[in-house]
Amino acid sequence: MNIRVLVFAHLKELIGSGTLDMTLDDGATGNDLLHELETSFPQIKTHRKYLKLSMNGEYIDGKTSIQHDAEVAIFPPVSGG
Amino acid sequence: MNIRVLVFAHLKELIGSGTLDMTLDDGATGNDLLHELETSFPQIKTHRKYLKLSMNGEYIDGKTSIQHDAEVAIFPPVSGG
Amino acid sequence: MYEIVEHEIDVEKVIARVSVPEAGAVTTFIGLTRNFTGEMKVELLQYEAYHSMAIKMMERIGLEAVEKYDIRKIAITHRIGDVAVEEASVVIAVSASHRKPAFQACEYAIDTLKEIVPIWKKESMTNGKQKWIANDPDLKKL
Amino acid sequence: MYEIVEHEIDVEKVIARVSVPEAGAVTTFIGLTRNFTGEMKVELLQYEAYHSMAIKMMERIGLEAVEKYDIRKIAITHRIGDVAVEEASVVIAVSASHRKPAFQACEYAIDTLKEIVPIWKKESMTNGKQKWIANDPDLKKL
Repeated sequence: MNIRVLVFAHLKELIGSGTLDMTLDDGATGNDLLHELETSFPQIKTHRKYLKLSMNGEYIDGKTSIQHDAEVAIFPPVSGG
Repeated sequence: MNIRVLVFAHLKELIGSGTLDMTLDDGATGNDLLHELETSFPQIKTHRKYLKLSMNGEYIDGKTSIQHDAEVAIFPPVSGG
Repeated sequence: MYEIVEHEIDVEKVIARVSVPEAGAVTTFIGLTRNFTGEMKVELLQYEAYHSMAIKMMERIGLEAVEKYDIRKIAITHRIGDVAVEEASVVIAVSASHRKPAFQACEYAIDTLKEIVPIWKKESMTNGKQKWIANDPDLKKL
Repeated sequence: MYEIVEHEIDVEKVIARVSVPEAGAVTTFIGLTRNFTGEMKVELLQYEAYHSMAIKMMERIGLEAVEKYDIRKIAITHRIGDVAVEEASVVIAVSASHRKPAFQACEYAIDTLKEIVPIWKKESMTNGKQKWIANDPDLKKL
């Protein structure tokens, strides 16, 4: 499946773009997505374990399956306030 | 000694004035002052045990001696805020 | 930093008094006249102060707050006279590098103000009744 | 009640949003840009938000605060873009009948905002250096 992923903050700077079009196997999980991201952008390797995932505006963990029509985002730990 | 005493809030209404000129023995204490007040204004009897005393803007207890040139005040428990 | 006023309190002005470049957090407490006290509908509160001692006690609260908590500045403004429903009777602002002491000092200030600052309020109900209030719940009979 | 803005936050407006006749207490928290972080002099903070999710998470914080504490209303405004020293990045206001839950809910709201609301800040120092910040102290290395 093809999905568009939003990225933010430090991660956006490392990758050089706020959106990514990615191709994943059907039924791929959050961890699969992170693995794919790391393969394409090895510069994020040291940050991977801190990265947060969301789907349709809710946090998800690495085991959650990605829905092909969902809004998916990856970002560093938040620092608002 | 002659002193002028400030009274506030409910007590002022009970007494009908915001200032009282009182005559006390030299060395009289806060308790003596309250006793004198109660003698002149029996209507404050039920409130006496709640009344607060201050001298020169500081709280004092009933055992403190009243200074003849001090600013003395008597008032009910506070309810600001 | 400590004042008693007879007009509406400008919250932004009280906040401005504690603003410093070192402050990462400002907390404020605003006390307002509520429309009900138990079953009785409140029209307004009337506040009276022993002005000079009230200012002295507010200064003491500020000094103690700065001693007890890691804060930068504190400001307290209390209004006297008639205060209608939804209007502020007291505004406290505290600035600090970090938020935790700012919250603690602000709560300390209003708790202590209600204990020691010589200001009194009388409730006027919409049915014409009036009643002096005691902050200490044990003294409600007064 | 929940908004992300790109201009200076009007504190009075945020407070006005929580004003109700039943409220005897309003607490506010204001987060500001500090002039120093450790030894480094800060020029400004730059905030970025994942807008739709940030609003959703602020709404959740508000619902949870109302469930947990006896409060009337809560409003949260976060600013994004450049926020200079002494300017506010976030303002939270809480109204309640009584002051204790108003303080608790306000502190709960800012604590939780710093954990879950997808907003990030980058510090720009006066020496030209820039650094992304993590609220979690364990992640300062990020």
